[in-house]
Amino acid sequence: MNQEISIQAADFSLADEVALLEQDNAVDGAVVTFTGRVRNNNNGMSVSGLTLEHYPGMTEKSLANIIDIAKSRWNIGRVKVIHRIGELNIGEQIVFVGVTSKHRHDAFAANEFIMDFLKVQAPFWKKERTEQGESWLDAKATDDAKAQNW
Amino acid sequence: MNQEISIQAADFSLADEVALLEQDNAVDGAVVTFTGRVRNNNNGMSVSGLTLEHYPGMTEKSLANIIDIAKSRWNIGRVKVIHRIGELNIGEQIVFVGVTSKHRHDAFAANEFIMDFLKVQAPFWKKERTEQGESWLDAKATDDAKAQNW
Amino acid sequence: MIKVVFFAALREQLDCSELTISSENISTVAELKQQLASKSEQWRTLFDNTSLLSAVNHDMVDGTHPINAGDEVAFFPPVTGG
Amino acid sequence: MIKVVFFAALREQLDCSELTISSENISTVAELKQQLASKSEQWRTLFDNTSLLSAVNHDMVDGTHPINAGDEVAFFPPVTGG
Repeated sequence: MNQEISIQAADFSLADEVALLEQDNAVDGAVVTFTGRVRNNNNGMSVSGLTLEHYPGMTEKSLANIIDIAKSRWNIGRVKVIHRIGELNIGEQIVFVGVTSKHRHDAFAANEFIMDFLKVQAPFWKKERTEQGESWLDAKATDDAKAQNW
Repeated sequence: MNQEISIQAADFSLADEVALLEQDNAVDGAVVTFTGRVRNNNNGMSVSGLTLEHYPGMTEKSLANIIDIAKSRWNIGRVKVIHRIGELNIGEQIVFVGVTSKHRHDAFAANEFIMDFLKVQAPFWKKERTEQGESWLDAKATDDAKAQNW
Repeated sequence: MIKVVFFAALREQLDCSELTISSENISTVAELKQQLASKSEQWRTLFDNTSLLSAVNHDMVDGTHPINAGDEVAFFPPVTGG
Repeated sequence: MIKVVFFAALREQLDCSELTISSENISTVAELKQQLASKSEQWRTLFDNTSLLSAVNHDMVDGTHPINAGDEVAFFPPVTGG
């Protein structure tokens, strides 16, 4: 089992995840975390929650591949990626990326790289619950552009 | 008192700080944190701890100025910067920067910007305790170069 | 046989999450897509969507990618996680 | 009068964290530095260090910056926090 990737319905604890990244790890002085949460609006529509679908098996393979590329490009220590699936409400955590490194720029760059590629390559799909009912989110062209910048 | 900046001898809780950044804040979907800790080595020398000196008054002013510039350059929500002073041991947290934003790139960029300028403008000085006794850390030319890249 | 899976909006619009199809006469993803499109007018419309993505055995691929018996092929809209 | 403060390695090498000096004949940071350097050979060596940074009233400034009576001027080595 890949300890670096977890796809789960349950919530996660930022503190616990960072504690694991830092445990017995006195060489890495820098820890960068990204946490993504359900916002209360999207394109001006009021959102009450999300349902997250994914493609089991491909999700893990795709994230492992993104992490491998990040490790080859930057000098990073430990990595953890968590993505939640199922029903989520406003304010709930959706995704966590944590990266440690000796020098801070590596952790910043690798973390943002992982998020940018997760956004365009990892098979997750969001369905929003709004006042107008449920609807699948459209992918954003800006996300493709960001990934292509690396 | 500026709620965004805290210079303190006491340790801090990453979870508590992130909870404050997210509290009653359903508009920002992204939270990026940086945590810097005391590493066990520097230039190959084994380090047992640090003493952090600062310039009270100027420290706060300098950090407030850096945060203002970050807010003018990126569309960010909340910011928190914590820097510890006094005696610190291996593995202890030294510095925390937390930034929230609607779109993740703003939080990533602003967070790294704040760290890069804190490194070259905020009046903190580290004295290391090594096997060879105590010695003041030298500033790194790479830190100047990083700040100039923005 | 080829296992074909569908996700998200596509799965709902097809009202189908998975099917199996003979691997005869299918050597690429594009050929599989053609064959699925021929099932009905609705399927044709949905598979004519150029933004549709495809994966073979959990790797994202394009239409020229070869398909062999026993492969798992997936079709889905652009991803929106994170 | 001008309040002058020193930090970190410079403070230790001077064995002084703070002094006050008359603002007469001092109109810039560079002039203040000159006057401090004239106190002894050791002070001269330390203030000749071009990497030394200076701040007036908590803002980082260069040698051309004006100084007025009542200002707080600081000298210190390049910072190493974070």
